[in-house]
Amino acid sequence: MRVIRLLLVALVPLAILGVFFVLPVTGMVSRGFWTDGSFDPGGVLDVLTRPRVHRVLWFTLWSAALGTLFSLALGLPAAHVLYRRRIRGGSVLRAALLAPFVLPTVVVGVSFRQLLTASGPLGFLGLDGTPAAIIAGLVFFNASVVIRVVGGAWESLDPRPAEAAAALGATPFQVLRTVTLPALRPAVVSAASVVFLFCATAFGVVLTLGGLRYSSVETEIYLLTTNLLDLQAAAALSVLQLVVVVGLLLAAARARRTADPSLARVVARPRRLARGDVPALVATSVLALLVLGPIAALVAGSLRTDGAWSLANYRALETTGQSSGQQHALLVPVTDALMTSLRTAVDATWMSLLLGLTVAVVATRRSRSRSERRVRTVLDGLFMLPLGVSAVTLGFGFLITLDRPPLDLRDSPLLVPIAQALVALPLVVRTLVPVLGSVDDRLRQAAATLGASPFRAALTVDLPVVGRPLLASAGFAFAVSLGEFGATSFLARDEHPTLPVVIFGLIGHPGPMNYGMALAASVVLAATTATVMLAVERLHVPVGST
Amino acid sequence: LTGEDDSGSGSGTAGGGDVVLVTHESFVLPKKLMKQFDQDTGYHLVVRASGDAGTLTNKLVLSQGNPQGDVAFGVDNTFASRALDADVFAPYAADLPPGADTYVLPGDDDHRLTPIDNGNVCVNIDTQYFKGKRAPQTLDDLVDPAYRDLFVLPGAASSSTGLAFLLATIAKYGDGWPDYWTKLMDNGAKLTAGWSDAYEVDFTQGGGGGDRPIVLSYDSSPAFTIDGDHSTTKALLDTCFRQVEYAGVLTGADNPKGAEAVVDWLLSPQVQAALPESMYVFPVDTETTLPAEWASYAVQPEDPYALDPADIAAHRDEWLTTWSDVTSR
Amino acid sequence: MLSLRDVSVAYDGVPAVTDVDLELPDGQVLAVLGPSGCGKSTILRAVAGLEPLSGGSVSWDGADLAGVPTHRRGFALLFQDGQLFPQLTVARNVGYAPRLRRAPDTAKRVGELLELVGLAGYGDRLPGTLSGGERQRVALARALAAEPRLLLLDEPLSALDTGLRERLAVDLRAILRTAGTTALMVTHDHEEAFTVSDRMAVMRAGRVVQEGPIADVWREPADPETALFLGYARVFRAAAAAAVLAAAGRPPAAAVAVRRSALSLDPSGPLAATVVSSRATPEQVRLVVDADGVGEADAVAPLDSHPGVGQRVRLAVDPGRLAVWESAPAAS
Amino acid sequence: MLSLRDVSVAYDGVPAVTDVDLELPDGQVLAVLGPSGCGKSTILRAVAGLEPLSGGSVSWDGADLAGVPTHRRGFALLFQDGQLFPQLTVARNVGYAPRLRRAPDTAKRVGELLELVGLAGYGDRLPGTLSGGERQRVALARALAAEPRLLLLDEPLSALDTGLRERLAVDLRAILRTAGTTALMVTHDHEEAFTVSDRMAVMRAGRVVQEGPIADVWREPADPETALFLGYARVFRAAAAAAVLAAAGRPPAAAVAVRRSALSLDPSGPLAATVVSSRATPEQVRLVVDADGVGEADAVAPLDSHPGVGQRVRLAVDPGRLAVWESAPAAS
Ligand SMILES: Nc1ncnc2c1ncn2[C@@H]1O[C@H](COP(=O)(O)OP(=O)(O)OP(=O)(O)O)[C@@H](O)[C@H]1O
Ligand SMILES: Nc1ncnc2c1ncn2[C@@H]1O[C@H](COP(=O)(O)OP(=O)(O)OP(=O)(O)O)[C@@H](O)[C@H]1O
Ligand SMILES: Cc1ncc(C[n+]2csc(CCO)c2C)c(N)n1
Ligand SMILES: [Mg+2]
Ligand SMILES: [Mg+2]
Repeated sequence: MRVIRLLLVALVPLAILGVFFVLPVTGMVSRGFWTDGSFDPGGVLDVLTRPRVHRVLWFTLWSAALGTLFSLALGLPAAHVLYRRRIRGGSVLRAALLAPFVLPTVVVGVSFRQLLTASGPLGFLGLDGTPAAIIAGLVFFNASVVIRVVGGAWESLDPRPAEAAAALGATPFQVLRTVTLPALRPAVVSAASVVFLFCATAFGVVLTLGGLRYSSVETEIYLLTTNLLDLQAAAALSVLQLVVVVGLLLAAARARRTADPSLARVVARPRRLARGDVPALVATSVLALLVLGPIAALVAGSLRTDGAWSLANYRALETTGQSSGQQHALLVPVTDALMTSLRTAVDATWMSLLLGLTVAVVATRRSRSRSERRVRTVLDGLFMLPLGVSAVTLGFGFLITLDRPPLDLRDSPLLVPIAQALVALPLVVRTLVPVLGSVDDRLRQAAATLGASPFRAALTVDLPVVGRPLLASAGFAFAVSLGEFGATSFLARDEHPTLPVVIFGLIGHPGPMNYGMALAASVVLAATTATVMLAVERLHVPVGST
Repeated sequence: LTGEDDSGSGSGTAGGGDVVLVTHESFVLPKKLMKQFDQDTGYHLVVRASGDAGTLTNKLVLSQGNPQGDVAFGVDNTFASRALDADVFAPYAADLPPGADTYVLPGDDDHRLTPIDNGNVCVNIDTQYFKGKRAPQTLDDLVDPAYRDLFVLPGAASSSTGLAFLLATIAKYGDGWPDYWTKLMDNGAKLTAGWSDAYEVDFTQGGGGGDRPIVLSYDSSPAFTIDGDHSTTKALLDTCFRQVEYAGVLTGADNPKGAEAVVDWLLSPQVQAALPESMYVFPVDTETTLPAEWASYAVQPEDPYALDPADIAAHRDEWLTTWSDVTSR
Repeated sequence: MLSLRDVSVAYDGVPAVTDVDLELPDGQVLAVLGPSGCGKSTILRAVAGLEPLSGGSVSWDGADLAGVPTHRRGFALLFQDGQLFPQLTVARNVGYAPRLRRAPDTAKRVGELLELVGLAGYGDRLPGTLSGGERQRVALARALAAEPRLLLLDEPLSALDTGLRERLAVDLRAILRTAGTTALMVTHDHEEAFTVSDRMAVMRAGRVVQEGPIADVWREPADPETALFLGYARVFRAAAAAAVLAAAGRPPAAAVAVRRSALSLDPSGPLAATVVSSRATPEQVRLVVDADGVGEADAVAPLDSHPGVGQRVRLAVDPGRLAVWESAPAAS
Repeated sequence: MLSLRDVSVAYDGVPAVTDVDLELPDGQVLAVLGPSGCGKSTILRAVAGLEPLSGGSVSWDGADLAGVPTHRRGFALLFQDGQLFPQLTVARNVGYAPRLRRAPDTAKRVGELLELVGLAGYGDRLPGTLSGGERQRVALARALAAEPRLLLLDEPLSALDTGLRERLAVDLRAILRTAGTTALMVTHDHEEAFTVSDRMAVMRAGRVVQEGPIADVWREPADPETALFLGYARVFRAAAAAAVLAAAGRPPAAAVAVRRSALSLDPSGPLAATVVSSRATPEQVRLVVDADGVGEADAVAPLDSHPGVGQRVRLAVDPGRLAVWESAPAAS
């Protein structure tokens, strides 16, 4: 009974996931299983025995694992410093650290390489084309995920259990290990699993920074699908990808499970820095360098035209170039593309928040039975899947499955925001679930005994704790949508490309100012994101009003 | 199936309604010209652009019979056979402008694809760097130890530019191409993921001030590196592979008449003239006046390398696999 | 009227409350007592609809509450650990229920209740900044503000000092009386039970072992264990019982439970004993004695007497501080 | 030896503890009592190093602890609300401190402590599945397992029923004695303070108003308010004080505090009074009387007497249950 009611609540998200994810992906994968009209799973299995596939899979796994590990190693101390300590400019830094998230990977790849190439400022490190460069790129993008997801849960963590541990003789490190990290485990695992998926499906970073010597499952699928139209092999790799992802999600669900997730939440009140924070500060500085270095290179590049400093690249963003006699061709001015991006991002954001909140609430309510708990866990994991599937598979899947009534959606203007919302959804869910899951159910019960309906109880109890994480995930969704390229570039659109698509177009072609404009547009994209994030930070959730 | 689907929507025959052009994301033409098309024909041109040429072709193949639009532009000679084999395009014999018949797709006997523009992928060099030195000229020169560690190029698997160069070497060396690549790699050629990487990071005349004076780029590229009255780069015309982009009416189009009008429009003098500055390609119409920089600095090769599209379609997979093996050793 | 019939509650299959029957007429207050972990809080949670019953039924005025969710029951529960809403101020915590039902004059009522629990002026504080006892008082005020038809109080005064506890117990009694509120109160303080409630239920290991008007339960505990729980110091049987009863001038019986203060130092008392140990408390000196014909027993002496260990003393037995079982009670 | 000198603690500038001086010799147990919100927990937190001092110093064996972080102090604090680690089992909670210092035989020690607090077999349970009293006992076991040089206990037994509380108080006393542990214990239970501690400090509004050996404090409260807090029922001054003292056979004085049980029904008593109200409790009948020359006062009567309201009675005054101030104490 309860299980059925549960599924009913999750109906809308499930339907959307079904239509916009399950259907296209199965459509695409099944094409690979049917060759010339007959079912041929053998061919798919054959692909999986190729040594190249093994090499690629192995590289994907270890590079993603290392990328995740380093993102955690730098992101966790930074989350501590940025969310638990009062530091000047903290909110600006928090916003700035999210900026990389939206930068187009090609642009970042090029910036990184300009630093790392033999004649570049960091050329002496000899990192160009090495796995170390790839990992650095992965961390550049994803440390902010760790900071946000974990920071949101850390911010309002009750300090008393830590005090209790200290009062029993635990050193700060022991407190961290035995009390704080276990309390944060759901959030840490959440962040880690999302980051792992981002890293494992990284495309531009691997190709650009790896100097073509490395390919990941994602790059293979891209090549097989868009270049060779070898659907069988692509299906094989897609299935492999799905299997790995499902395995990961199961492991993550297990690792997230704590004996008792309930934590007291307090009104956030950051403390001043103390001597014990030095290691965390060091890690934060390293991260800041890793993130701000390439960004600085990028900004510098955007300010140079013809070997001199100028704002010409930025001025050019307003034009299509046709009239001025300048040879850079754009269908629309970059400023228009920015507006398109912002509009799409607003739509994608509210969609993913609505869906994500529903999923997170459904996934975290206390289960009365084991089967109910299992259903909730599966629901929770299901919405992570879009991250683990190649955008190419999804994109072609849209094309071949959503092509006839009643689902003739190929040309729908909603397709782009919905696809982006699906990509953002896991981040929203993963940001909210650890916090919602740690709300002590007895507080809701207290509200109920005072006459509050479940909805009202949620307003009283859940909303205040989830308020800031909700803002954080809104920021995430917004950023994902602003920066999303893979699926967006794939979907048919009219004359309104988003900014990343325009940037990609600019950087892919020769032209006197194209490269500089691409850099300038990227800076605009990142700055817009950081500004929106900062505004969101300032939006103090009204606590204590319900 | 002829594609003359007169049971389709009435808008097609009436010379009104939407006509949908499916194309890749590099498609750009001045807004003015598109408005002009609408005015002249009574159709409303809707552009749906996404992905690159490969993606475009595969999308057309996968949605064969139920296409996303009426007309497609952007399938090139490296992918054309796949599209033709899958019966994506319907016959339409447009009036070709002067010079365009050179670019007609070999084997396209019932006029399914119409050539619109062309360009060549050529090795470019930094003329500043080679001032007073002997510059390379041919593919053979690139494996000369004199040019050790000087060449950077995008890979064939991840970049269409890189693929074109691979095809050039195959056209030149035939079955011996893997040997050539072995030598090329041994001579310190550097592979990058994409064109922008090679050009903007590693090339000495690119944005980043790299350290390699030989790069794989286009015949039109020298027009973008003008310093005063001369270009600082030069395309090596003996190393080129020609890419031709086609347009065609889609099988199963709702508005085949409108689609034909679009093909005609793409061949019109105005559009042909706009191609260089909009999409960095040469028009197929040899009577088009080129922009001044193009006329002076972007020299097209007389006799670029070419391969039979059917050959490419049949062997692309095998060639790329071999290429990956050779280059990753 | 609240009725529990055969109510059982289990946690993960382990029974915490078994076959509890209780009736609580309107306007009465029932104190639930029992050792730690015996199931008191569980009963309150079950009545509030927070724990599913594994058997039996809870009903109000004859209507089974099985399908009625907590927030529709109109019962307010004061949790043992308060469960204040951490992000709401004290005033908003207390005013929570009145505001939900849009009661008029919430602010005034909140002020009165805070005054009552001695926290006037604390309205704008956050729960996190309160002392333990202050938090408990806010929780009490919040439950009272709900003006429920049934008030469920789980150790409402346990964190308070004696003076405040006594005052609040009296005030609580007055409030419940005035409003005619029915209430179920868990407490471990016998005094408090006496002050606030009309009836009393004693629980042990998930079962109610005795229920009735409070004074009756006290005077006549159902069995020796209940007697011990209620503060009787020891239970004597057979010959020892007879000796104690004889000293109290009562006929012999199977068993007798004695309060600590039942035996007191009295030079003219009928019972002779040897002092085994003595310890001073605020009110009196507590002795352990070896009474002739009885064995080891407790006794009290006035604060100014200092009977030494080993000294022979005489004791009087107060018949009002004994509980007598005519037939042998089951040893459990 | 623990010394507090002029210790002050403020929360956001509002003083919670002001100028507290305390000395606690090694091996002794000091009970801290005071009304709710007077600063008891704050002192414990300050000693543990969890709250910064706004003034004064805490030192151990003469060494100022100012720069010493909590975990280096070697003190264990039992929080008022337990603060068990929710994700650790009972056994791991109790074994937390021993495991930190890699003590041998942790499992055995944990077993013993759980046995002590009556929770043998609960080792694998999670704190979330325990009753309130069970949680508190686990917290006590956890603090004891730390074997600190100073044990800080904040209301360690408040959630327990009387029987268990008494037993645990005695056990606690024994443990502290045996290990020679110095301890500071906050409690609101006077009995418990008596059982466990050697000395007692009474706080009011952030200050220690009296400190000394426990019986002394009880017998001679520093001022009337302290007396009232310590359970004296009323304070009489001037003529009323003289009347009471006369009935007790003592010389007149400025003020006298009387326990409730100081006046008891006694047909041959020296004081005449009219019964104003009477109420039965488990142990005795409590009266409020209007005593001639004294005014309203409390008295007790045996359970079997039933003096009616308005009845004239005679009362005896027990001089051992009075506290006398020769000079007029400051009215505060
Ligand atoms: N974090 C805090 N912020 C502000 N004020 C506080 C804070 N903690 C306690 N107080 C205030 O300080 C005073 C002393 O609190 P403390 O907890 O020491 O009292 P206590 O004597 O332990 O009381 P109780 O017996 O009720 O636990 C109280 O008035 C309380 O409201
Ligand atoms: N959530 C739970 N899961 C499993 N067992 C539980 C749970 N809550 C309580 N119990 C067990 O059920 C029994 C009764 O618990 P309950 O809280 O009702 O006791 P209580 O009488 O209120 O005790 P206390 O006076 O200590 O608060 C205890 O043995 C306890 O360990
Ligand atoms: C390695 C790596 N590359 C890019 C991004 C940026 N990014 C932001 S949202 C999103 C999901 C789909 O677009 C991605 C990939 C990242 N986080 N990690
Ligand atoms: Mg309880
Ligand atoms: Mg306290």
